Amino acid sequence: MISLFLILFPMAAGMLHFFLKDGKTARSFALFSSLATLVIALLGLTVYSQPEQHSFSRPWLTILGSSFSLQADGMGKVLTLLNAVAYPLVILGTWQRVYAQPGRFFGLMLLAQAGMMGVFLTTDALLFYFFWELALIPMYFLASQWGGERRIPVTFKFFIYTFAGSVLMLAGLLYLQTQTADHSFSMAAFHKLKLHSATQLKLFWLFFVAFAIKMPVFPFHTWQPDTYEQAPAATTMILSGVMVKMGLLGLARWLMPVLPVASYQWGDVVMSLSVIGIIYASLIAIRQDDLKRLVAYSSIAHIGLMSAALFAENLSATQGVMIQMFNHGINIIGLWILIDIIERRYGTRKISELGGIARQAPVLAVFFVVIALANIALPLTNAFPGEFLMFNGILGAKSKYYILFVILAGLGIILAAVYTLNMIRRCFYGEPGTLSAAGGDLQAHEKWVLGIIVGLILWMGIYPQSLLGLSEGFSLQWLERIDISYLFRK
Amino acid sequence: MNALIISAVLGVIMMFGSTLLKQKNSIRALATGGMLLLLLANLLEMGGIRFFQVELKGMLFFDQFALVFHSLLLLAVLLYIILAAPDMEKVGVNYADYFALLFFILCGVAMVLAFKSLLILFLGIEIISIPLYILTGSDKKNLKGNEAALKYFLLGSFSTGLMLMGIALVYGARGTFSTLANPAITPMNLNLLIAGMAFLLFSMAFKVSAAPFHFWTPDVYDGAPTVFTSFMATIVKAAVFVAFVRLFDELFGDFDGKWRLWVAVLTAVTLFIGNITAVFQQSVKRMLAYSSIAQAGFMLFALYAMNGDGKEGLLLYAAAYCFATIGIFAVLARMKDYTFDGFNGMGKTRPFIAAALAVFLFSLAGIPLTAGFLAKFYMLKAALAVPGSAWLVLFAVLMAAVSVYYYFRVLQAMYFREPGETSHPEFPAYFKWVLGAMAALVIVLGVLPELLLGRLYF
Amino acid sequence: MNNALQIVYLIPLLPLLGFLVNGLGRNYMSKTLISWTGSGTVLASFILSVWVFLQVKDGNTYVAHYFDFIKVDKLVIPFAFKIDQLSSLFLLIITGVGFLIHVYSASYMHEENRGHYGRYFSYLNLFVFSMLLLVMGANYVILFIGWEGVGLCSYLLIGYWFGNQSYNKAANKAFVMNRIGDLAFLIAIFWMISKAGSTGFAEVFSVAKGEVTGQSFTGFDITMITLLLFIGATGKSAQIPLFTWLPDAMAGPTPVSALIHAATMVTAGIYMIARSNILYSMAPLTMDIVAWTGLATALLAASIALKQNDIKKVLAYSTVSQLGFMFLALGTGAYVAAVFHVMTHAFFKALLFLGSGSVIHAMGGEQDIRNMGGLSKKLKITFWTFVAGCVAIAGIPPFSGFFSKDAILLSAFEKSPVMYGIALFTALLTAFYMFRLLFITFTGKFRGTAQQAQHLHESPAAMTLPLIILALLSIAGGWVGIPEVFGHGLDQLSAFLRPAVASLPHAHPVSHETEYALMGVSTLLVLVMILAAWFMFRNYQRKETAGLAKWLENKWYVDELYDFLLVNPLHKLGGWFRSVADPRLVDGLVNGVGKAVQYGSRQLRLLQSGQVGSYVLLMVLSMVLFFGIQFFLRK
Amino acid sequence: MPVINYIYIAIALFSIGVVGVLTRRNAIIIFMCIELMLNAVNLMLVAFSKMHQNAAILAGDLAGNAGSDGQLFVFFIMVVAAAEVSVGLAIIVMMYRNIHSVDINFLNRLKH
Amino acid sequence: MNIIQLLFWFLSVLAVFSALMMVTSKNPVYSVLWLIGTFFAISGHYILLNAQFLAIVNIIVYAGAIMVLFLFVIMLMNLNRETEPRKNRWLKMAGAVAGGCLLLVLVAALKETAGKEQFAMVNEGNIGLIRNLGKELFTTYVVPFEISSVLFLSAMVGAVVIGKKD
Repeated sequence: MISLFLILFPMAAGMLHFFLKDGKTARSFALFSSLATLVIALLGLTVYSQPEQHSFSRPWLTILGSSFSLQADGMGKVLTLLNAVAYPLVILGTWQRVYAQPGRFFGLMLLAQAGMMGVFLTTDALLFYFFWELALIPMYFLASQWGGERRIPVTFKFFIYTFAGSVLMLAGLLYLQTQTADHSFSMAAFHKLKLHSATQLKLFWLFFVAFAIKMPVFPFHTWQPDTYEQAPAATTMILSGVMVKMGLLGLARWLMPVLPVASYQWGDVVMSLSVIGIIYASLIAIRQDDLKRLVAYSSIAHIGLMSAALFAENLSATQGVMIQMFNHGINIIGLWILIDIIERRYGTRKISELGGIARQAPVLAVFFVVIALANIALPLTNAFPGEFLMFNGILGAKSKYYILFVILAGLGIILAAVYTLNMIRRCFYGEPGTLSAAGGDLQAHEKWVLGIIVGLILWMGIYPQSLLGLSEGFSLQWLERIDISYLFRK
Repeated sequence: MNALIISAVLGVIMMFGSTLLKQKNSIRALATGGMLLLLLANLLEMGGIRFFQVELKGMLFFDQFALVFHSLLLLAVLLYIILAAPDMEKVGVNYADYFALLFFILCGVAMVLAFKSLLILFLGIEIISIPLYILTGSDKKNLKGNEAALKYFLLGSFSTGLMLMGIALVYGARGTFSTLANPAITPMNLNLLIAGMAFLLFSMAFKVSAAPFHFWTPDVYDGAPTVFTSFMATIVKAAVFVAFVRLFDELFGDFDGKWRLWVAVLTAVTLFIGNITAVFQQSVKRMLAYSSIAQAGFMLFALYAMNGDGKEGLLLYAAAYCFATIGIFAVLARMKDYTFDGFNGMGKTRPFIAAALAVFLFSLAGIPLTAGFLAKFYMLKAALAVPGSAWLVLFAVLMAAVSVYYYFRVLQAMYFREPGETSHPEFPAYFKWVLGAMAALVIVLGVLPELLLGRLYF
Repeated sequence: MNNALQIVYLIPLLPLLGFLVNGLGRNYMSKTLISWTGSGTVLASFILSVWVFLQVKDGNTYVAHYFDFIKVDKLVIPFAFKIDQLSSLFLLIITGVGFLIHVYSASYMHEENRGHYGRYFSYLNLFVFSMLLLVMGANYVILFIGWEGVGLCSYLLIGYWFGNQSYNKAANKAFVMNRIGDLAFLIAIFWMISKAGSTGFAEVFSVAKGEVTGQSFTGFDITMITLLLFIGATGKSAQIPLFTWLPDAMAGPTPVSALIHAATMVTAGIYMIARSNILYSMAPLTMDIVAWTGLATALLAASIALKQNDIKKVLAYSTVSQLGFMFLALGTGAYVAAVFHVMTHAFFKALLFLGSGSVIHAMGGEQDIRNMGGLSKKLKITFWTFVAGCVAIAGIPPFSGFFSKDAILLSAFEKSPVMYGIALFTALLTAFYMFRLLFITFTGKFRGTAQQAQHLHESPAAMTLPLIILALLSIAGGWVGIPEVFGHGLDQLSAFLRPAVASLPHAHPVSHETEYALMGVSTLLVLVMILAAWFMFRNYQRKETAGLAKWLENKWYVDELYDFLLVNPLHKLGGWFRSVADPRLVDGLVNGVGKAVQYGSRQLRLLQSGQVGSYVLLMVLSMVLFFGIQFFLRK
Repeated sequence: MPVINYIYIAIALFSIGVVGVLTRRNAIIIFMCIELMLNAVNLMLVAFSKMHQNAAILAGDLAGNAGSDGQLFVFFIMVVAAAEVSVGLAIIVMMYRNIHSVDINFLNRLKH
Repeated sequence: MNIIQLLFWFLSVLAVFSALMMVTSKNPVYSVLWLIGTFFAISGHYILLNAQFLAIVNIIVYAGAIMVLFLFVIMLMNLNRETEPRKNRWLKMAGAVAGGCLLLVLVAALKETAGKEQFAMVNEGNIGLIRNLGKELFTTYVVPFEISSVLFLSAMVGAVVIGKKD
């Protein structure tokens, strides 16, 4: 029931929001309901951690071979936790933003949360597709209605692009369903499929393109910087912190175990794309002048590493991806909150117009430095164990080119240091610019949010085992599913 | 049969209504009441209660599928009449006559849904077509309407010629017009049959506006009074689709090797032309015309697949498509500005209407949890059952992605742009209710399709 | 088992506490309290270290396992500390020298305002913490955590005066260059994991020694791992090719330079290789590379140091050069000598840096030695301690530098006379530039402004006291490792370290006579160089440089070379990606699809000509096409 | 008479009708051409009807009405054609009243 | 070649020739007249095929009623050779070629069909007589017959709607 509540609660709360007119009420209610969701998620991990609490199944659309089935496995738990943690942080982090039609804004936000919860939890392919779109459409509306100047064309492109990917996935799901023994959309039936490798090789791309657009992986990323730049801050946080994980989850849950042979065969190609993306995005990030775009590109690089690691197909990499999904979400939300604060205080996101903020706002600077360094995986911050395991996994990949991948991806680490430090240097250090002389330091609620984020960063950095343990069972099972060594034994 | 006879009678009543009833409200009430009666009669027939004992001589047969489909269409017409009746007043003076013509068309609709003889098919299609020519031209002073009527008439007659040629050739091969008979086809007759099938394919493709026989569609839909465009783009098209599928299923079901590829080509071309051309349109009405071509492309999958899924899908598709399109057209008919900009800011000025429109557009674009999604889903699923259809399905989903582009332009205008100078019309309360009900219906069908599909086999 | 060493976790924890207290409470605490917290925690650690050292000296080593940091299936990376001879020695150096630097800083940084003062001390404490983590880690991952930690702290401290963008750039450079090395380190760790399934020192070494059944390293594995580790070390310990950050790191406050250069950070590479000596001993190729790289770095840095005019830059290059020596020692198998040199170097380099700090302090921030001169009169303590440092680094017996450097030279000689020759030449250069520095700074006439002359004064006791202590250590620090030739049992250091680090025995040990001869030659030559420096720079006058000197002054243009080869191309590539590839090519393709659809739409709608005739024509043509294909082609 | 001859004539007339539709611009003439097409179909249907009667008789069914449906169909076609003509001419007249022309190319406001 | 064949060919040539003249005549009135000629030829065929009822109906309904209606309209509009719109020569060519191609492919498609072997009963058989057809019409075909009344009604209403002056 926990998993059902995790979806229903935000959904119901989101619907309610449409009737709220007052901005403050809507905001407080949104915070309250997101906290309640977090409590539900935490209860699910602690008090009600029995397996039966985490699965739920009712017949629905039976004539299509579908059912309303939810099941929180390790990955699901990690991601729902991220989703539940992210929302209060985001809402509190953007507490001072004033929105036109606030009820609608928060309503859509919570609907998106429900959609993402569904994506993370469902074990039915059709339901997965439903939730996939349910998460996407509120995001489109949010970005398009409350976004920046160029929001309409930019988010439209984002929407069409993602939608195009998802319909390809739909075609793939449909095809798979016709191939299953009992014409069912259930994950179990998909896992039982033993498709011919030639078929798998073709089908693979239907799914991969959909997920690659979502993550995004080079060269499917071009919607992303624009969208992040134009979307309202809270939406961007959710988009990059939580939503991109949908793509990774898709790869891990709906692509690789279903088409293991193709995943193995195309693994090199995917990993190549991913590492190219790492270098490419990092190099672009070095030359960015807009903070949002810089972080957007850095996110592409980080996601690239995760997708590469997923295709390394071993335990270390998989576990790395699992915890990194959570940690990347926390870090990037922290960064967005900081950038939002900077934008609100100083009225610009242009790095060239900022400078010397550390003098004006030392607390802000400290938080920024800590979170930015966490983002580049400094040891004892949360990203380090994840990246460590992922790199270790890539080096242990079955691919012939693993060493090349590791080195290229490793260059990404170096470049990440370059752009992150440059960003810090140009925004925070030096003498204050004319603009940065204006703003003040953090306010109490901002300190709280950032404090929590930093706390999470350190906790996960020092004791990553708390997440690793959560997903270990899943990762082991997963590896068994994608194992195709039986093909070689012949 | 209940509905067929009653609609004929209602047509006659409305015909006299024009002379007897002077109050427009009473005409409207009469039509609405008649529609209700019609729907009721049909539902009763579904329940086994037949008002008229007519010896049909194997000309017509109302099976469950036809009845369910007919009920669905009648429901759509009922909603259509409630929504659009006031707009018909604006078209011309012959208010009651329009209703009469509509009822006559329903007569034809009943026929094409249940035909068992090519003669009935032919007559049914003509009974549908001839009033439509008139309705298209009913705004007599409007040159666009005139043009549309003439084009529709000339091209329609031409396609009638094609259809008759097809029927004649098929008759030559089979020796009978009945679709029930199953005469042996000698190899020598086969050529006749295929030639006949080809002509039937062309003419039916014309009627459902499948490319490359679609050319009349945008012009006629655009030129005709919007209320009637709505009717012909939905009810009529859906009915003809059933006829199309029935015809090929019953007559040429054994020869699917001969036509399936052609239907595939037709589908692909229709999807392509419909979707791609719609992208550049400036008028929402004309965009909807092209979109109806695109939607026809999807419905052609039912023909292509020719299996149970396809037929169920067609039913669902018809429901999704009819409700959504009728709803949009009903709003459009009251708009002053038919361009996309005309919808600017409607989300703020008319939130309820905009929300309903959004649901309709979602459905048309095939967004999940609307009937439109499940309908498309069914179609693709049906098509996938045919070996070697993967390319077509892929092409279709890509085109569906293209369709999002033009449907969402309306959404964008409504929600993301500021209201322009032209104000949006006021919508009366009942209009909102009906529109809301239709939107709810679209969603309910998208969530619980069993409600409709379950009727097919109880 | 209850081991007295269980409490070692306190050693790093105390500075960490200091960091937290100073960092979080810096706006609420007085400066005195801050400096007391900062220094006190390190002092406590030092005392504990001494205690630990004594324990270890009694043969008690300990591995403390706290919790599993990362546990994935069979790969377990515990958060564990290992206390043995090597680490206990380093603990002493770090906390000891670190403490002195803290004390010194308390006075040196006194003019900073409270917030920055607290920040400074918290950074220092964090630095010490990271370094302690580095040397105490029982596996490569914990070592790596400390490794990156010191990188971070050096970044923070170099950029301490963040108002100055060139300082910040230097900080960035330090961090990035370290990261390059770190990447290699990481890959080495992964390599170990893939072969040995563990990162613990004990486990990896026993696999390397072939003591574990089922797991083994091939020669290639070991060579690669050691090479990668060495690349990591070049970053941290500023060797070719990653040395350019260190001189730039002078941007930080002078005590920081002392901390980075003397006690911590740069010696991390030496520590790591000494720690991995078992692996290195099995990889002769790597050893050669290490030796030659060290030698080349030593020579290069020494040559640059000849012509530098910034007091701290000279010391910086001297550090690079000395580190080169240490690598030479490592590469020739003289691990103990390397560690020995780390120790002595920690003393005299800390002394020299703090001394230079004192000078800078006195000069009101002036660092250019061309503007100094004749300071010996005013800064007596500073001068004499500085002299002690110079003599120690130049390698004159019985000062500490002599013993450690001599051990290295000897090892080089045993390896190859060519190496010895170059190393000796470098050592002479060292003596030369150090005394050049000494003479230019402290002798002759004062060349600064009148205001500076007025300001000149000896530093307060908090600064001079560490100088004196360090000077004593520089003098006497070498006596723990007096070569065996002078008497059996004098080389206590080797004896102490033997359980953890044992130098490779050489194939052809030199005779005692040769050893004496070598010592004599080197000492003599060094004295000659000092005299030369005395004559040349006793009364220094500023003059323009040209030719080779120009090259030296500009550090062989290595920075420019890197800019030209790597930085600029990457920068340009990034720019091209940003402004051309991404918007035009990749996004262009995406938009192109959209545009193609739009274009297609515009063209396709022309089919809808509005003419009935053309509609019918198209319909008829498609019919003809159909019949043509159906009846003629599809037969 | 072999049925093929009738088929040839019918399709010849049908094609002439099509050609007429394609080559003329006068709406009335075009409509007439369509009527010609319908007549071609009628002729074909009658020929087939007689063919089927012939076949039935050859098969021994002497008394049956085999083939009469074809002729009845022709009758219905004529009925429909008459209805269509009334509507069609009404539309053409309506157009003529508005623009004083029966040229189909004259009206092309609806395009693209 | 017996008289029937002779008649057949004569009627066929007449029908095709008239049809061609109908299509090519510049003057709409001539077109109507040529079309009536075609209808007569076709009626002749009907008689040959012993389909007297259809022959009569064809003449009465088509030639008599429909074509007269056409003629009325043409004369009402005073259409003649001068007012006749001309199509672009190339478009005409294209149209003719397309139509010709259609003829070609249809002939090619249908030349190998049952029609080659089977024969239409010429000048005999009584199914085409009024009595037979009437019987069929009012028994088996009574439903479509009744329904066609709806068609007429709608056409009637339509003609009123369109034709009535507002």
